[in-house]
Amino acid sequence: MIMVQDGWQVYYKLILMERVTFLVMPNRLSRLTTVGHHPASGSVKNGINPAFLLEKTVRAAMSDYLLLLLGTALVNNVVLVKFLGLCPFMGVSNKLDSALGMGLATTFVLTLAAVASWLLEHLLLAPLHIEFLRILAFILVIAAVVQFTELVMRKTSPVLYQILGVFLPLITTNCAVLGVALLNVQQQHSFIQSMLFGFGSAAGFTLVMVIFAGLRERLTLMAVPRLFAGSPIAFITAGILSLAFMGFAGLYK
Amino acid sequence: MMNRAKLNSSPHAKADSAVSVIMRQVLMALGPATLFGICIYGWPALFLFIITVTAAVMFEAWCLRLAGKPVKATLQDYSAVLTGWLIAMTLPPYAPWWIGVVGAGLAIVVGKHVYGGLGQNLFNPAMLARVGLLIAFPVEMTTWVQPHPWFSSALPGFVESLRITFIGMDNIDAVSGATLLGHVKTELSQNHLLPHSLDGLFDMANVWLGLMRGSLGEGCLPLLLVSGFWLLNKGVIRWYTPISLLGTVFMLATMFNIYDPEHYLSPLLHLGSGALILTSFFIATDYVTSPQTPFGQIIFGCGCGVLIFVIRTWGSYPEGAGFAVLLMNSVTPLIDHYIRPRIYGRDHKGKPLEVVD
Amino acid sequence: MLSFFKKAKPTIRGGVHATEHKSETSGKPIVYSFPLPAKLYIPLQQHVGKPAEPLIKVGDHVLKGQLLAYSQGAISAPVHAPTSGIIVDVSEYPAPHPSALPIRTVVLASDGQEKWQKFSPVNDPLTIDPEEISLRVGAAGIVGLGGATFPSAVKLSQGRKNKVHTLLINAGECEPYLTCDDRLMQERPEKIIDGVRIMLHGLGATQAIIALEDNKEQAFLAMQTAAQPYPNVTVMQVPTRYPMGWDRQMIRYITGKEVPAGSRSTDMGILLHNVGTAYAVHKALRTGQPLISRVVTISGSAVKNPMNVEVPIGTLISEVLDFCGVDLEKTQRLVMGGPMMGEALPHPAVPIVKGTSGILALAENEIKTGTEQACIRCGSCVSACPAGLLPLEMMSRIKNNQLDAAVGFGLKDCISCGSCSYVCPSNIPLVHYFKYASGELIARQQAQHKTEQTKRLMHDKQARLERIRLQQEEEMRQMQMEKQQRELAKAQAAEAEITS
Amino acid sequence: MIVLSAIVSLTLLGLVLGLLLGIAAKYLKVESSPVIDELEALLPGSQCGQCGFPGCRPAAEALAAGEAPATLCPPGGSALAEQIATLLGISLDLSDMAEPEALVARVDEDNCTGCTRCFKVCPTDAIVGAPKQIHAVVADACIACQKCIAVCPTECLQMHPVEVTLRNWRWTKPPRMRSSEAVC
Repeated sequence: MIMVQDGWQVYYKLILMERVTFLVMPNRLSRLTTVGHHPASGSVKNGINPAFLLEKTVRAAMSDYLLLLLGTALVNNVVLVKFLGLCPFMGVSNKLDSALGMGLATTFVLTLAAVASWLLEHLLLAPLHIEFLRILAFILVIAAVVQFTELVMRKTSPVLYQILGVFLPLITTNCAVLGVALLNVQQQHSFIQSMLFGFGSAAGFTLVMVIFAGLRERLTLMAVPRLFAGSPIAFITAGILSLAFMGFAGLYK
Repeated sequence: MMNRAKLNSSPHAKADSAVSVIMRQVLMALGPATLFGICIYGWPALFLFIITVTAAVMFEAWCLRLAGKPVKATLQDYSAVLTGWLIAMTLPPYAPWWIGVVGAGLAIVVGKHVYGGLGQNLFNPAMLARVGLLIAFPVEMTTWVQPHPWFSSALPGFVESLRITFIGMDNIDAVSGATLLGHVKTELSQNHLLPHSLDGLFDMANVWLGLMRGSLGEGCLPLLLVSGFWLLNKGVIRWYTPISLLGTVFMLATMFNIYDPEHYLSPLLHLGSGALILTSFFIATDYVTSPQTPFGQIIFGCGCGVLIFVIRTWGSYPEGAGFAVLLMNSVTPLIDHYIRPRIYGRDHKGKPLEVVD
Repeated sequence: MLSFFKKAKPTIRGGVHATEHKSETSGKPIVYSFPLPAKLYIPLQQHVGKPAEPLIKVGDHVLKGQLLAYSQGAISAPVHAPTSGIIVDVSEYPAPHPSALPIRTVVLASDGQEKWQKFSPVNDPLTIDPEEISLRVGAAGIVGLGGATFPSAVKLSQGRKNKVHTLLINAGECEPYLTCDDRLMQERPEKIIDGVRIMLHGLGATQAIIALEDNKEQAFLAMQTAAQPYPNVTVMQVPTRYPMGWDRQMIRYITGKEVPAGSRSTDMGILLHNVGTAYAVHKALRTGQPLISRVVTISGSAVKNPMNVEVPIGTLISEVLDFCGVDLEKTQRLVMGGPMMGEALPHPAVPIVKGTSGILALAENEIKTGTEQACIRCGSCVSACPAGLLPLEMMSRIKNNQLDAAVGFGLKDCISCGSCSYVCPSNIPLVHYFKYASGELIARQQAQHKTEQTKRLMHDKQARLERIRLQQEEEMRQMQMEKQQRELAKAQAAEAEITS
Repeated sequence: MIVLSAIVSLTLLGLVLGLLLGIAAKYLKVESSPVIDELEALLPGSQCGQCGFPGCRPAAEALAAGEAPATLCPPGGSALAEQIATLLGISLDLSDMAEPEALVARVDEDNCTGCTRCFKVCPTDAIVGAPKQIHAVVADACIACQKCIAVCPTECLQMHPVEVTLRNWRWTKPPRMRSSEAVC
């Protein structure tokens, strides 16, 4: 009796683990499912320790995740390497505070949008075979998330809301957001990978926004020739920054 | 006689310090290592050096003229000479003449005068030029030749040197090779493990004396170190950046070398190669593009160190010091924004201290 | 006794080693033979606080030491006649100030008699009521003679109220050129020590520390000998590093503790006084003489015979310069005070006041006005700032009209000591920027205040108009009602007439 | 079938998201923009109308809506413009903003008829006097709105620059570095 109970518990654990693993890493699924785990087969005694397996999977996944996160944030930086999201990058980087606010708002939107679009893709679009509506559906979700962010920000930080102005609703059309959602599908990321990819991209976006805002704040104090003052020098600086980020090339993928 | 119309604020005294004096001191400190580099690489190095410095000065004069600033007076601050000099120090000594000119143009025009001239630039002009050249002309910028001691016959003659600098080398593959770091990178990518892949090619003494392939000025480390410490002693630079930079690279290299000596270079070779000493004492200490406060400078140095190590070890550019410096230049405003000295009578956050009796 | 201080680790932050130029005057005795000027111009405000209110009229004859104007308000100081003579005028004359704008001044034509007023000095100031000491110091018109010119009596009373335990006598004299305190200490150490002891008694403090920079060896020895008999008076040396004489720097060095921003040193139980003030206190309490003269350092390379000279308050600077011989052609800048924090004067026809520690006629090779160049962010100013500020960051923000940002970098903690400008290799007038910004901030504050006042006034006016309108309406209504009533009554009367 | 499922699913998606947003909007409702209040507090409040708006509140509303430049208020000067720019997070070009010269109204006592018109219009009661008596201006309360100048029948009221004294003297800004001067 006790044996049987243990066996069932192990079975459930494995089922649970399978789900988790699917969420975590679809390509590792096959390795696990090949292990026989019928309660009656007594596979637990045959040396297959679920805890060990789980730990190993998670550990491998973790280092993958860390690399994914860093790689997305720095090496394949969404702004300076992929050249996505340039509109807010140039538009809201005048002041450090607003750049940080924009970065955080975009982080929120991007991560949420990446997650929501993954769910949408795998729970709605793929089962119904209507992937051709992907862009439409994604934009719908992104717009809703942005609207929500806007409502929250208006309530919590009216000054930031005022400062960000039109750039806040424009997150909807920030190509980084849609780009990341689409890249997630294209690169067949798992749920967690999608989330991390979204978050990493957003972190990279925020990092670059903040760095660039710092540079531009200093530029306002410099005696830039009139010919280059304002946007021209900002573009030149962005170019040099992109040049510097090329130093990360080859670190990941 | 007193000028009654003009209001002069205190102080009515002044220390004997001037921008040009500081710049001249740095130039003097660079002298020995440059001479050494020219000696071991021969005439082409001298030509390239002269061309680069002259081009830098010409570009500076042209930009000053365009900006309507006094040309002669401003040139006398020696900043353009210094920039050109530093670019020349980081170039492959047998690079063609136009590399020097393009580099000087990049540094002086794009790196400096577009921003408004001396003191206004966000990025180190010399490093900007170097990184720009490296990306635009990878072949010319990675053609390294073997140095030969003191006027030996192995060095090209005067006419031959003119050909090298102004027309180009014919037998590039025959004389050129990789730098230490480039070599390590290639060998590792072919799964040749470290201690063996270095055998007979790079020994420690040669690395430290600068008798190995490299850029013009990264040469003799003892000379660079002595000059660096002379600058420290003169108070021209402060120790925070160079020491933290070198310390970080040394520590990271030691850790990884102990962990896996077959894949990670020894710390002493790390310190001795890739113009690390030159970078830490002469480039990362650039006033304009590095932080103001001691703690900020330590962060800057550590950041440079980490980035240099990461880019060297895992990235595609083994000579990645320029990228590291540019990247840290870009975060300098942030460091200056967040790291500030503690104000008298206040804590680090700017709140007044508690009264202690 | 010194255990409180011994624990602390002395620290110096920032500062500069300025070229001293002290040897020109430090070896020469103070000159007392300055001829009495024919006219003295005595400004009614020579101190921080409210100006003094004159007691005399034009034409009055006054005696030397007689009260000319009494202090009004809590923070103020009286002004006395530096010599005997006749009041010629009480009106506006140029002030010893960079603007040389007019200030209310008493003009005294001396009669050459030097006839003193009678005083009633106390027999033993060390036994009288401490309150009496404050009163007498106040009545003698003594202010901080280091240049701050804060009324000393107010400081003494506040110190007593705050139960100060230590009296710190600032004899740092860290400004280059100035040696008047140095000479005073060399020549009259006993009198200074006596003044210190009187102040100690007046404060009720337990100990006095006299701190002087270690470049004044002679003065140190003289003071130490004079202080020998009194265990509660210590003379100590501090390193020579400008601005050591900044009170807070000195407190940090001696105690290892910092005075919190927005607090006073008295909150920590320490009161600072200048060494010259101690001498003036001695004079006021022992002889009853008010503060009517002071020792001034006249130096600078345009001065032929640099010296320390005792002059009556109100003497025109031009006369003192004539006395020492000055080459006006060579004089590039005329400075009142030290070269680091003193003010440049547009012309020498202004009087010497209580806070004048020195008059410097500086030549071009001393002020070294170089052409201003762009900031190369070398950070010299950051290392030199004793207050831990970022002068270059503040400057670049002020330059670009971002005053609030400059305040964020600590503009309000700037003491205008001049160390940053002194070391700047690009000749940027950093202190000028900070002075401009501080003045602008005060102006803005006043404008803000005025805006609020305007709003209140407008509100009041509108309320008043509204009240008047209501009142008028009320009156109209009443008038109408009365009219109606009258008509009603009339109608009723008519009706009654008809009916009757 | 696919078309149907596409239509239905997207419609449902839209409806659900709309509903969620509607609920969120209800919970996160904002009454009025506090920015306008903050702006109004910054403005002088003298309702002088020199900005072209009928008063300070409408000016604040226009500022918040981005319809007016931060430099709109002449009495506030560059200091106010800077504060507004900081609050709104916009960059500021002060070069076209003339620093207002500090002015104060003064009564020419020879010509004053004591008509009382000026002190009726003075918004801050800065003019004192009684009918048929010479009026005087309290300099501290005068805000230089110049309303009194317009109504004075004898032109005895005039604006004068505020006198510079030791009390209000200030250091001027160091002149811009003109390196072109340095040609030797």
